[in-house]
Amino acid sequence: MKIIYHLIVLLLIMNLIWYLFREKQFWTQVSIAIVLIMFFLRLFLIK
Amino acid sequence: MRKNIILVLALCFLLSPVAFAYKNAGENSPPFELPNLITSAGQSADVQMASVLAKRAGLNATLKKTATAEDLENIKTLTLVFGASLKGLGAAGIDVDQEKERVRELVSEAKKRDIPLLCLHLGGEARRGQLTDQLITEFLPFAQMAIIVKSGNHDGFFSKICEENNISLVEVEKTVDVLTPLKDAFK
Amino acid sequence: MPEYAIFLSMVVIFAILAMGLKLPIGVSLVFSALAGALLGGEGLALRHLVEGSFGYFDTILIIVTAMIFMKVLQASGILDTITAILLKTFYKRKVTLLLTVMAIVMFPGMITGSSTAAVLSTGALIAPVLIKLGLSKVKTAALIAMGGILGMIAPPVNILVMIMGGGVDMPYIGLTIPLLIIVIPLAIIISLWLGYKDIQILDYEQMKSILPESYSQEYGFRLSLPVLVVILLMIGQGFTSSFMPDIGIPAIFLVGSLVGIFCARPFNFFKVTQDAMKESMPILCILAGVGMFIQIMTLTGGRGWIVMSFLSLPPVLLYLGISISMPLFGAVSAYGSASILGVPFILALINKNAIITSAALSAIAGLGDLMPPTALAGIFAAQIVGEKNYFKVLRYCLVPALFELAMGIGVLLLAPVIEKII
Amino acid sequence: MKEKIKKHHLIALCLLCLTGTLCWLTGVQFLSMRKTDTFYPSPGLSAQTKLSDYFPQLADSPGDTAVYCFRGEEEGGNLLILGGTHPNEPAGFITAVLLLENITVSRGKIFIIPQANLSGFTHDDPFEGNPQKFSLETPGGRRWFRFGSRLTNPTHQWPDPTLFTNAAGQALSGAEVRNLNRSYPGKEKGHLTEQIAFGIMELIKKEEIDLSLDLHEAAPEYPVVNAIVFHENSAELAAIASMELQMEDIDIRMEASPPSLRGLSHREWGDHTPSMAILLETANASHGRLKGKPSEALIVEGKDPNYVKASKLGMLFVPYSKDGIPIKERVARHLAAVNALVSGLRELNPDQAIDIGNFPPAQTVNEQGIGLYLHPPK
Repeated sequence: MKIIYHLIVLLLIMNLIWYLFREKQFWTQVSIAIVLIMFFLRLFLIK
Repeated sequence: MRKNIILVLALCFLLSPVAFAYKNAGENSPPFELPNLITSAGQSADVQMASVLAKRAGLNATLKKTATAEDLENIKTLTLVFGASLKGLGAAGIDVDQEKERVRELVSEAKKRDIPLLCLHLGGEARRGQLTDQLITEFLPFAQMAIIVKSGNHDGFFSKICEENNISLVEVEKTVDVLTPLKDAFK
Repeated sequence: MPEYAIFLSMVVIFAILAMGLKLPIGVSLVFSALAGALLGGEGLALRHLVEGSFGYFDTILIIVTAMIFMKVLQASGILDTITAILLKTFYKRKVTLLLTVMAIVMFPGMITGSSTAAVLSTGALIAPVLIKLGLSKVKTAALIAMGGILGMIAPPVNILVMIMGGGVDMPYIGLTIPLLIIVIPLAIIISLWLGYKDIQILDYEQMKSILPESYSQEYGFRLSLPVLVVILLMIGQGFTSSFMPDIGIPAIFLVGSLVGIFCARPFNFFKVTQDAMKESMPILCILAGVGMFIQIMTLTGGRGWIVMSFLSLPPVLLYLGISISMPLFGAVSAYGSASILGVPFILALINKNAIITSAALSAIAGLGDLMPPTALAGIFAAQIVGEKNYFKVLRYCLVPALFELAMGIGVLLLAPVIEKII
Repeated sequence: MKEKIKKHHLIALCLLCLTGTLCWLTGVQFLSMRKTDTFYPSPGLSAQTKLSDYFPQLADSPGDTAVYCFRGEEEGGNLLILGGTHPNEPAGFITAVLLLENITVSRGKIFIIPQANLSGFTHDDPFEGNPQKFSLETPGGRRWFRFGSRLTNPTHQWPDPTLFTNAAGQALSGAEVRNLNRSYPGKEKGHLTEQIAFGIMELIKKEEIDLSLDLHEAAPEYPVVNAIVFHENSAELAAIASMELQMEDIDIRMEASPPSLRGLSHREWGDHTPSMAILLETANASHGRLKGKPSEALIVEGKDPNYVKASKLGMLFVPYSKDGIPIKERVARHLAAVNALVSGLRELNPDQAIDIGNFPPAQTVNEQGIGLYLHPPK
């Protein structure tokens, strides 16, 4: 089950990064970056 | 009304030697005989303590938290340990009303069979409260003797009932101190 | 600096950033949390900030995946088809329609204990129906938001009660009837209150003219598969636990979304996930920000100050305290409110039946999902009807919310009577 | 070919780098909690094993915790002491450490698991703002201990179900799936936490434990605090012990384990094994919802003005003054209770007597501090 959630997080991270680069509004980009921190830490099973 | 007064007087008359007996425990024989059935009124864990105390006092006692009239077969003393605990009631799978009804039947059966009643309250002030007080008010008047932890009587609740019904009341500091008066109360 | 001063500064800084400088709410929360940490003498407290945001990580996963599912339903034409079917069935029966709609919205909430899951799944399904029948967008959204909240409270799964029960050692047993006593009247009153006046009864021709395109001819039964799969998996949770762990709500929504790819009008899955990201980003960042805010609030002693302030109200004001603080604290999510305030309040009301008390408190805490800035139920309901300003939705939720509050307090006060009846 | 990099791409790149840096900075701190605590078992230790010796599936998992075994020469009773079921309840954990670093056993057997939920020691609960560790002064220097979470680390057990129905059939909110003391009797093929519970049940069965103790702490506003929670099979023992404690002027509440609340140690150990089952609770302010600023001092000294206020309002179930309830007092309580239970076991059943040497005296710990009985750090 853990592997499935790993994949879900990976899928969402790819989406988030893609979105981060497409987005033109600065503060929205900041929002994405804030959310990304959590996804990275969970992807590497740190937190 | 007159009937009541006569009843109370009769009760006082009947009980006075008992009370007297304890006060002069050294000289007269103690009021209670073995075997002893210990049960709870309110299902708090205090009944367990009473059982341990009885065991340490070397008394032949049976512990049955939810004893009924049938358990009084061959029993010479009924010990009622006051203390209501919702958790305990829950654990026994009964509600307050069922518990009251059970004790009511038990006490009246004991009276029928002339089995004397000894009441204990071991939890002190922490083990008072509405439910426990209801049980005490209803059943303590039938007792011959009550042994209680002092802090439970901080408002004179026990003293008042015991005085009115001429019950001998023994107060101790801590639960463990119940041991001596308990031992002395039995033949 | 005393703890309340730090807390108040955090609130003021948040207000300046969000309202004065018009920063996104999530970002404002992050910065006010950071300021709180500095003012409290904790330095940058990066560890605490990130740790706090993780308090909502599971919720964030649910929201993103639910949003993807909703977008899949839209893109594949399933949403239109279901709207068409519902319209054909209900166009001339007002009361039945409203009650059925309420039940449909509540259903996912009932089995997941989450208002978000309800609003974003079946809420999205029925919104177009109500709008086509003449209910305004904002009222539709209000109805869905309230349905989501009632679903969250309704049995069989009420996570709020479980959280409170966990704090006082009360098993989750015997709650069905108390919860139904609370929820059923509310569901009837609220759906009729919001919809009865505005919903039009149509004749067949009128109905025909507003009917969206249905794909049921083309794809038939297959169309219903994504929704069916999600509902079945939600109901089936726990059944599998004897041989494999549960898959959890996020995976359920993703499975439903993947099934959707093969069941109806073709669409670009990556575009759908990007849309979902875009629409959910504000709330994701808000949740991360709220998590940071609470953690710093706790770290600097503000949380303890708030809890103590409400608990030290004189007994006469206790019920007022409950009515105000529990929904208000829900601004950080209804679950947080149940845990932080619900447990102490149950203990304060310990001489009453804990089952009835917790059921009533859960109804009050549930309202927290209408409280800005998170306002999960309000925000998502606004989003599915396409309303930009969710405060307009909240305005229509006010009276229903007061009904619910009154119900909760009423049940608390009447707990001894209700106990006798059940 | 040469295309100008767009501004928002540049910003995105910068933000991505910043995100990476923040992940690294906080990640280092989060990972610092994976460093294990060092204990110094007393010379009386007979063997140090692991929970996986009783349930091999746990081997190499983050739940495989150390079991310290003290075997006496003479046959006697078998005792299990569990600390760290909830790693944010340090008195239970420290009591277990104190025992394993001091005692010798001449009769009977004692098994000590100081960190029952080892995974819970590797992270902190969000929203609680707790420190990651706390320290106790010993004559030879300061010793640090981890202060973890009530629940298993989500990176070790992921995801939580919506609803957790434990092996005993109790429905609980999803996060409780990571609560060791809701997971008994455990499940061979369940989540990690259920497997740990299963492993502990296996130990109790295989080692024929007569008495199992689970050491906890609770918030002062929680009704079951300063309490001895007993399974009905150990009611008499609990009564004996509580009277003994009363003689030492330690007030302790007797609480029967409710049969309807399933999945807890004091219920399932007693129901599923012949062992007597008891759980002990002390009052820890850093655990409560009313707590003020969380800090290392709050954990160790237990002073909190919010609780003084709450006590005046009659909201607490223990006496609480401005002096607080320090960890040395809480540990002393646990020590006294363990001692009373062991002597009660002897009274009830002389065959199950356990003779313990060098038992840290509760009164001395309370008066002079825990450090006196802790091995100094190396």
